[in-house]
Amino acid sequence: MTHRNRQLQVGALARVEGEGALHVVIADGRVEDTELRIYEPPRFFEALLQGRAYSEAVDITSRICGICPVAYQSSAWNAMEDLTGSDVGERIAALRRLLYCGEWISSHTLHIYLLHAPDFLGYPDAVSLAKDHRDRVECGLALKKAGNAILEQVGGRAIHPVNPKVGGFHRAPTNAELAPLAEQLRRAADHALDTVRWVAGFEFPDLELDHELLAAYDADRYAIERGDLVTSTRVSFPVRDFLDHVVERQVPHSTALHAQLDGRRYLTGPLARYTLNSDRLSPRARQVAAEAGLGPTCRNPFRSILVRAVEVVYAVDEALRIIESYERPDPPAVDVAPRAGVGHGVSEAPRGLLYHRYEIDAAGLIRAATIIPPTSQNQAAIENDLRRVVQANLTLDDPALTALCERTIRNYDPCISCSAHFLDLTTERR
Amino acid sequence: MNVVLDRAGLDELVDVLLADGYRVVGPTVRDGAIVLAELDSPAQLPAGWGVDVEPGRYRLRRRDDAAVFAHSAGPQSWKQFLHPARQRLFTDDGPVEEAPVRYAFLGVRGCDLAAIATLGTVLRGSAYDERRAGLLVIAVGCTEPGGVCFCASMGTGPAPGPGYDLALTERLDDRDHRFLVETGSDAGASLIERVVHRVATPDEVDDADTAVRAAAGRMGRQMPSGDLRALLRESRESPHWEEVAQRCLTCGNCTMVCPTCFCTTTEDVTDLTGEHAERSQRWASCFELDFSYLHGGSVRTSGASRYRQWMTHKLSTWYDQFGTSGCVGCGRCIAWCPVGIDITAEAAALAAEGPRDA
Amino acid sequence: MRADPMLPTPYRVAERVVETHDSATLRLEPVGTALSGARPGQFCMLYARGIGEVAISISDAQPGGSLVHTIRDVGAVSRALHDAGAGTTLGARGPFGTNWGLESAAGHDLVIVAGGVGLAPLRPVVLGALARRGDYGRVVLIAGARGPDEFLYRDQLAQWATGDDIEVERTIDRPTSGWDGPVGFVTEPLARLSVRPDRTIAFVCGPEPMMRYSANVLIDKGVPAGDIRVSLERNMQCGVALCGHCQLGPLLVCRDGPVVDYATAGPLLTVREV
Amino acid sequence: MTSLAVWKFASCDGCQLTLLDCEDELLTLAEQVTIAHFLEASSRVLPGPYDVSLVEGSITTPDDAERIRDVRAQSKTLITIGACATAGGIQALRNFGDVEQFRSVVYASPSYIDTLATSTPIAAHVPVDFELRGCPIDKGQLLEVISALLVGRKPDVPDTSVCTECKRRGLTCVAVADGTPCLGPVTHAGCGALCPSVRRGCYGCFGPMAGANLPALTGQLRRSGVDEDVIGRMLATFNVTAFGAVDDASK
Ligand SMILES: Cc1cc2nc3c(=O)[nH]c(=O)nc-3n(C[C@H](O)[C@H](O)[C@H](O)COP(=O)(O)OP(=O)(O)OC[C@H]3O[C@@H](n4cnc5c(N)ncnc54)[C@H](O)[C@@H]3O)c2cc1C
Ligand code: SF4
Ligand code: SF4
Ligand code: SF4
Repeated sequence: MTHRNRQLQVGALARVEGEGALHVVIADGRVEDTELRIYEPPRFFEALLQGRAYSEAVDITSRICGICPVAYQSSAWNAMEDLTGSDVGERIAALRRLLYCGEWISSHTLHIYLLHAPDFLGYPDAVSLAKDHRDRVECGLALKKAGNAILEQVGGRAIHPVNPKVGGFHRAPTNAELAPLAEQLRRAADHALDTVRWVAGFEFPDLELDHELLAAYDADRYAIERGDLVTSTRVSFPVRDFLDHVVERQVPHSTALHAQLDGRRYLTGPLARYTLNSDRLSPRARQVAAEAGLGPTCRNPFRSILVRAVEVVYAVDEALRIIESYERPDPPAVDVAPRAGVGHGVSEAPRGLLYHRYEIDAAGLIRAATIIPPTSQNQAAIENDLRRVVQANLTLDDPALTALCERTIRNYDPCISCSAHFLDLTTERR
Repeated sequence: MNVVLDRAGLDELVDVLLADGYRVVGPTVRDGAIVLAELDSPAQLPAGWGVDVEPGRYRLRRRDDAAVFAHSAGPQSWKQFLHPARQRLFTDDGPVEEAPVRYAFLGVRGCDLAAIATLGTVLRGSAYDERRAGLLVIAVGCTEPGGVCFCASMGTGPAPGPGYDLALTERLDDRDHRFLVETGSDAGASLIERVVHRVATPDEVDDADTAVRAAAGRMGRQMPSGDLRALLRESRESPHWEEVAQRCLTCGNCTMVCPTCFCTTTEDVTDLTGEHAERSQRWASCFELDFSYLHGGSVRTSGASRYRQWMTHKLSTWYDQFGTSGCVGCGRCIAWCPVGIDITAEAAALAAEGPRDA
Repeated sequence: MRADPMLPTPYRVAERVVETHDSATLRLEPVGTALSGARPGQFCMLYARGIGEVAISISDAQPGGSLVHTIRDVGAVSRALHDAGAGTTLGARGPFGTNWGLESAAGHDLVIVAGGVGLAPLRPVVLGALARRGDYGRVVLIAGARGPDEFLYRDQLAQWATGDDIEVERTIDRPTSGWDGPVGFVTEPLARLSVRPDRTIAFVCGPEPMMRYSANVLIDKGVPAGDIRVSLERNMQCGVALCGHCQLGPLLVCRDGPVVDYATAGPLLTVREV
Repeated sequence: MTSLAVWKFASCDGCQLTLLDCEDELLTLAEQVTIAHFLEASSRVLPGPYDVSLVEGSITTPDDAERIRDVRAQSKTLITIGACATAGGIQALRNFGDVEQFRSVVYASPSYIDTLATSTPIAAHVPVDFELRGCPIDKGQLLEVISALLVGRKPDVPDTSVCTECKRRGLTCVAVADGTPCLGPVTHAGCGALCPSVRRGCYGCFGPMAGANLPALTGQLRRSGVDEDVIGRMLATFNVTAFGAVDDASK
């Protein structure tokens, strides 16, 4: 076999959320093409939102992704409240942030333990990993469970929470109802710190990416459930200008749309958030990040698992802080009276920025909806990373190279359910 | 001898019960209704709250006084404590032993007191016996019947029948806020001795009696007179069931809120390993399609037959099975039916169809 | 402490006899204390650990504490019971309900009509009558099954058929090669039977329509409804009149049945969906 | 050992995620069954046939219509999990619209996208042995079905109204006490009455219960002042086809 012309085939990419394929063409020892091919069937959410009530977007868009439903819900209510200029007040906002922390903990931990760590340790899945490292996996599951406990207590359900709505919540939990969560989270904090230390011991291939970065920004805290936008070139803009900067286009090989930031390839997600906002992390998160060898920025996508682990520490800290200072909002929601116009909302889904835009008519019905999920924003970056990884590792044999490609993709925890969905790898070496 | 407690005396009574280790269950406001819940303090009583109740509609209302018992039946009944919605019966290790609980029920109305006795007859020989044995009952005479109440026509109220330890009648006027007390047991009598009270004046006793008696005339609903047991028995093939079935959701709410509906389904389950097996039971409803399931299909598939089963059981076949009416007239099934189906109106409709050849 | 009415008593399968392709008879021996006093017509709640519990009739009167039950596999629980091999531990509660009251039929002719697995609860009636043959007049058994291989207790039936103590009529639903006996539902031989209406007690068990038709045939012959005893079936969860599932109008079948005279049962079975 | 496969069609992944959300049971489960095909969780794929297949998602492409036949052929027991698989999901709203127009709303050049005009439940394509309802399914019910299957028990998954669960929890009915529109009386139980527990009306995640009396409920909604359009939208969500079928049958 020559290393100059090769053809690689991978049936289905595993341990990603959704379904897709990867196609790599190598000719004359050069990577000619890398395509992340998304074949998740489209579900036409933007179309089926037309004619629905403004209040329904929260429940409907949640169903785009079972992994990060709170992200969809948050971006939706942010957009609706942007349209009406509603202010839900600090108490409701805090409860929402608590809910979102639950999703970060649960979703990040899912990715770290069940989807990504097996790559670093050479196992096909977490169940096999547990055969040799049961304590480890149990620690991960306990951490994940703590995240889900927040989602269940505050949101009413871990997947597609029922309690949140535009304006706030249907019912706000009492202090007594939140108390057991704090107990569980204090134990989870130890698990979260352990996770960082454990992951820090993994071996990370070298790769330094040069994409533009985009993340939400909040002057007072590490942005999660809302924020303005900031880029690595220190351009900042309000959410309502999002579409002036980000343009989506369709590519032939994918049912997901690809996005560009001011005409350039860019990245959102943990690396972008960390690099742009790490100074806003909690002291404990910053400290453990430093211990784990992370500087104030991180541009190696293989280290994203580490950044996620640090974000979990932060989310646990935040959740505890919020519960400790919780004051039950009464009423649990503010009235949001719809009016005709356009509203924009973003939030930081575990995998990156999630943008919603709605055009509402005078009756409060949605006339048009645009949703830009993180994976379509990141797709160009992922393809670019792949190209560089393959180019740098042409000496590897096909199985090893294929595995490395899959790993590269998993760095992004690409949520194909969101973008449309994922993976099946074909590599052609010509 | 009749005595009187004031509001502070009532609070003291609750505190004494709590201090004695009773789990005091009484009315309190939660999530838009007056529910029955364990009270940590007499301050949780629904002072100043009333309710407006109609078929399929219940609303909390602020009163212009501070009465604590001036409301009619809410979404739950006492059966949730004596006959819980879910009970574990046994595991591989044998029967599930229940730590004995001493409940003190505060604010039991005549209808509900009758229901506790009715359930006692049905569930004799089950764990209900023990739960009931340790029970202390503080009943209340009803002076403020609700829009769907009809205990007077079922003979269970408004004055509570036997079976209580203490019975209170709440009176509020320009002078004071007082509770006329009747004792029904030695336990009740010795409780009263431990709280501040005074002797009731004859006027006060009269006033309380009159108020309770007057309540009988202010019931929002009334069962048609006549032999309901025979009426239902003879109405098995009435076309009226089909008519009710058009409206009935077969949702089962009426049975779940009914203070005497006792039916349960057993669940035998194992865990994933199959190494642990256990049995529990949960409230069932004759409106559930599977309730009458026999191999090959359910006996009662139509909504009409299920509604007929329910109403006939309450008003007629209960006599055959347990010697009394299964309906005590609390009105819960009417209030909490989402479409407001009214058992008294359906009984009247059947009666109006006139005599049939049995 | 009150004995828990829902707690099964352990029994071990001592013997399992295959009856038909989907039915088997189990002889159960108590592991510890035995349930006592089982009478023909009554039933036990048999428990397959972790799978569930169902009502199964007493199908043989046994001295001592052992129980004999014939089970037809129709669903998850009955399958687990049916499949239980010798040595398996099962649970049993009971015996529950009314019985056939065979003694009270002394001095009468007995007409026993069984459809399918309905023969199981009736076998002890036959055995009881044979044991005290002199107490009864004519004894007739009409047993129906879907096919020749679907009869329970085939050897016993054949043996009874050869003697003079009992008249046995077997009928199958549809003609089958190798079967030269009567074909048709049990109501056909029953209709041909000449009975002394005032001196006959009938015992009927089988699918509900079969019991209705049989009772009607007997009533047409002048047998009073009160002298026709049927065994009823309703969904049963507890067996002890606590769960409410087995209601049939005024009856709690587990307590007031399963054996009920047709004067009581008739009006309930002829109205739809009671 | 029983082999378990998990398959995905058009869906949000939430139902299969429910399996991974069984934090306390996941490792035990992995000891009781061989997880033979579960792409979201494992890159190890064992060949069929499979004893039990859990199928998530609806059929929306010609390829998927083929693939589900293949899955059926390889599976002894096929269990559909969730509203997408049992009723077509929220994406079945397209069945009532113009899919060409849908495509053009989402994609500038719709010709790239190969999609059917309908989103259909699995049972419309192949026989299904058991259906687990919900958007998403309930974790407890999922474990119950798997545990029951492993020992040969009938799963305890009652097909009654959400109201029965609501009442067993001792909740106050939001329809009666708050005047909130609630689909509980016609909706299949299973969630444990989540919405009423947060004082919200049930929005029908589990689809219609057996014998749901839809006209009686819509009548009640109308009488309490809910607009016809709103009623239409209440029923047109994750189980739009299933509620639609009940509605049609009642006409
Ligand atoms: C008094 C009485 C005596 C019986 N005697 C016998 C007997 O001797 N031999 C025999 O094979 N069968 C007998 N049966 C019928 C037997 O109980 C059912 O076949 C059995 O319950 C089916 O349960 P399953 O779980 O296998 O089936 P499924 O169809 O899966 O039933 C599920 C559940 O429904 C209920 N159920 C279903 N069918 C019946 C039924 N026919 N009767 C009562 N409950 C039912 C049970 O709770 C059962 O667990 C008797 C029934 C009764 C009421
Ligand atoms: S009315 Fe129905 S649920 Fe209530 S006790 Fe009777 S049979 Fe049981
Ligand atoms: S009568 Fe009312 S509460 Fe009862 S089942 Fe019918 S609709 Fe539900
Ligand atoms: S709140 Fe909804 S689910 Fe609960 S009882 Fe009322 S109608 Fe039924």
